[in-house]
Amino acid sequence: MNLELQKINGYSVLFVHEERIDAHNSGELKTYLLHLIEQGQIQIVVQLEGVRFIDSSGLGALLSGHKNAITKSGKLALVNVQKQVLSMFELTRLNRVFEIYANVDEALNNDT
Amino acid sequence: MNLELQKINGYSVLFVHEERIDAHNSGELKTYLLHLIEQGQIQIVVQLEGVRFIDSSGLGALLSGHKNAITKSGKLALVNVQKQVLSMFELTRLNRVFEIYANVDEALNNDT
Amino acid sequence: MGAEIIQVDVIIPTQTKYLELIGQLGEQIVQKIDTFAADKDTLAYHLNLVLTEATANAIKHAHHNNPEDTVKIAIHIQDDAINIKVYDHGPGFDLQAVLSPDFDQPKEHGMGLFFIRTLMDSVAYIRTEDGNVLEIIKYLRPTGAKPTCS
Amino acid sequence: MGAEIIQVDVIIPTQTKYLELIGQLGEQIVQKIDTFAADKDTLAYHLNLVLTEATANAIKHAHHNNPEDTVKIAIHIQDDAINIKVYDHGPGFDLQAVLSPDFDQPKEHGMGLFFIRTLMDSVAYIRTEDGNVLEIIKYLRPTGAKPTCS
Ligand SMILES: Nc1ncnc2c1ncn2[C@@H]1O[C@H](COP(=O)(O)OP(=O)(O)O)[C@@H](O)[C@H]1O
Ligand SMILES: Nc1ncnc2c1ncn2[C@@H]1O[C@H](COP(=O)(O)OP(=O)(O)O)[C@@H](O)[C@H]1O
Repeated sequence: MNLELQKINGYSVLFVHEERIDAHNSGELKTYLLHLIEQGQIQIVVQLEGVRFIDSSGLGALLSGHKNAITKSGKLALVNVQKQVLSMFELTRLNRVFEIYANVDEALNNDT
Repeated sequence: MNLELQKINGYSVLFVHEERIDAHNSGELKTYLLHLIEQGQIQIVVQLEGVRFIDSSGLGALLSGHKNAITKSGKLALVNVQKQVLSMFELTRLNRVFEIYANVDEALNNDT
Repeated sequence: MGAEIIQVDVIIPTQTKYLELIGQLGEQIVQKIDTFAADKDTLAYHLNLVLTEATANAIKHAHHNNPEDTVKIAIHIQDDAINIKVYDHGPGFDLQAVLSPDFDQPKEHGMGLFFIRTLMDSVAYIRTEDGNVLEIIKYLRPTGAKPTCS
Repeated sequence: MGAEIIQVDVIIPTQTKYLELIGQLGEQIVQKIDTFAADKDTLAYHLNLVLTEATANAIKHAHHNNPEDTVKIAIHIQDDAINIKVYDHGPGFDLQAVLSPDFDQPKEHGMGLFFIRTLMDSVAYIRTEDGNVLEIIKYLRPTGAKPTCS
């Protein structure tokens, strides 16, 4: 899986350079997020600009990261979520669970 | 079929905005080229930058245009031919029939 | 449109790397057919998702990722309906007993069949001695105008 | 690799708009399988082309574009070979009588079977009472190492 991590203003910004997140690569995404959080990187932004397809296991991997970050008083926000991918979050009401921003800048500025 | 015609320095430059030329749309390309030539537009450059697939009927459509242009003392050159598409011209030796240039500028400058 | 008959039958090894192939196939079929769907891109996405979820279930739950096994998927378009069948040779399960996710307590798993039920028009799981089949139907008609029985 | 079995059987109306679907399918299958091919993108392109040419011939020459007819295409991968079968119910033709194009006098037509023969390892056209089939084989082995008979 093609993942790129950048540290920006204390945030761990994870760029997912895959067109598709499904049961074939979601396990890798989940494990990667768990490792980040174990290392204490608990302010996470996942950039999904290139992702045009996500299945239930992909949503599950992101939810797992979100839950684990929260347990350690951190958080996991999503940015640049494409239209069709966003509609999967809406169908499952997960758009009420994740903080979703237009892009990385907005996510970093909207921190409370 | 998504075709765009531009007149540049007396040349008719035809941009083929299709990823694929096959038996489904090659007839349209052939007819379009024939009309151009009937109208006296016999200095033709076909820009294939966006085309990543061509089949034998697509080669046939371009060959038909080339032959008709030559009959009227004109010509039909090809530019921005992608690697895999170019290999189809090479297999059929049609690269010896068409003038093939890197881009529109080169085609216009290399006119003899 | 009534004459538009497309049948695709695919057998793949039970490996998740093939999910993309199956999903894309569904997506591309929708892009080619004439449908009344207001938004073809959305229907294409939904079919990609539904095929991915159903095939992933056959791989994960019925065959436990055993790479020697195979899964069969049939996509048939006829009479203004898309008919999908995903076959498995596992122990089977009770589709009726699978509930919708609890949206107030989101979980990592259990969203696959919810997507399939929500996005398609009919879902059934039939167990036979020869194996099981998840049968999914999506009508290609304007919203609200489901076909009358013929 | 020996265990990698993929079977795709497709039936489409004899309409050229479906050529892209068939070609892309071949391309995507190649992208997913493990092959020894040095250049997977090229093999994928070749399979796209060969499927497009063979299916176009069945549509144009055997069914004369009659949109009510259907064409069946089978793509099977097994034992390190890609096996393609394109069925038609037309009058058939004599494959051996089809010569290579005359490269010094290029013509608009007659390059399809040349591509199929040049890019694949074996091509046969079999006529039966039930219909005809163009059978194409491509070995997934390092160049020069064709399989011994088993
Ligand atoms: N083909 C199948 N064979 C056996 N059990 C299945 C099959 N498909 C689904 N199930 C069962 O239904 C449950 C719900 O499936 P689903 O909603 O797709 O979510 P998930 O796969 O994430 O658990 C699965 O956990 C599994 O127990
Ligand atoms: N399935 C088929 N049924 C009948 N004739 C065929 C079939 N496929 C090929 N042919 C014959 O073989 C000839 C050569 O085919 P091909 O090399 O693909 O070039 P083209 O289709 O451009 O003529 C065709 O013109 C046609 O006469």
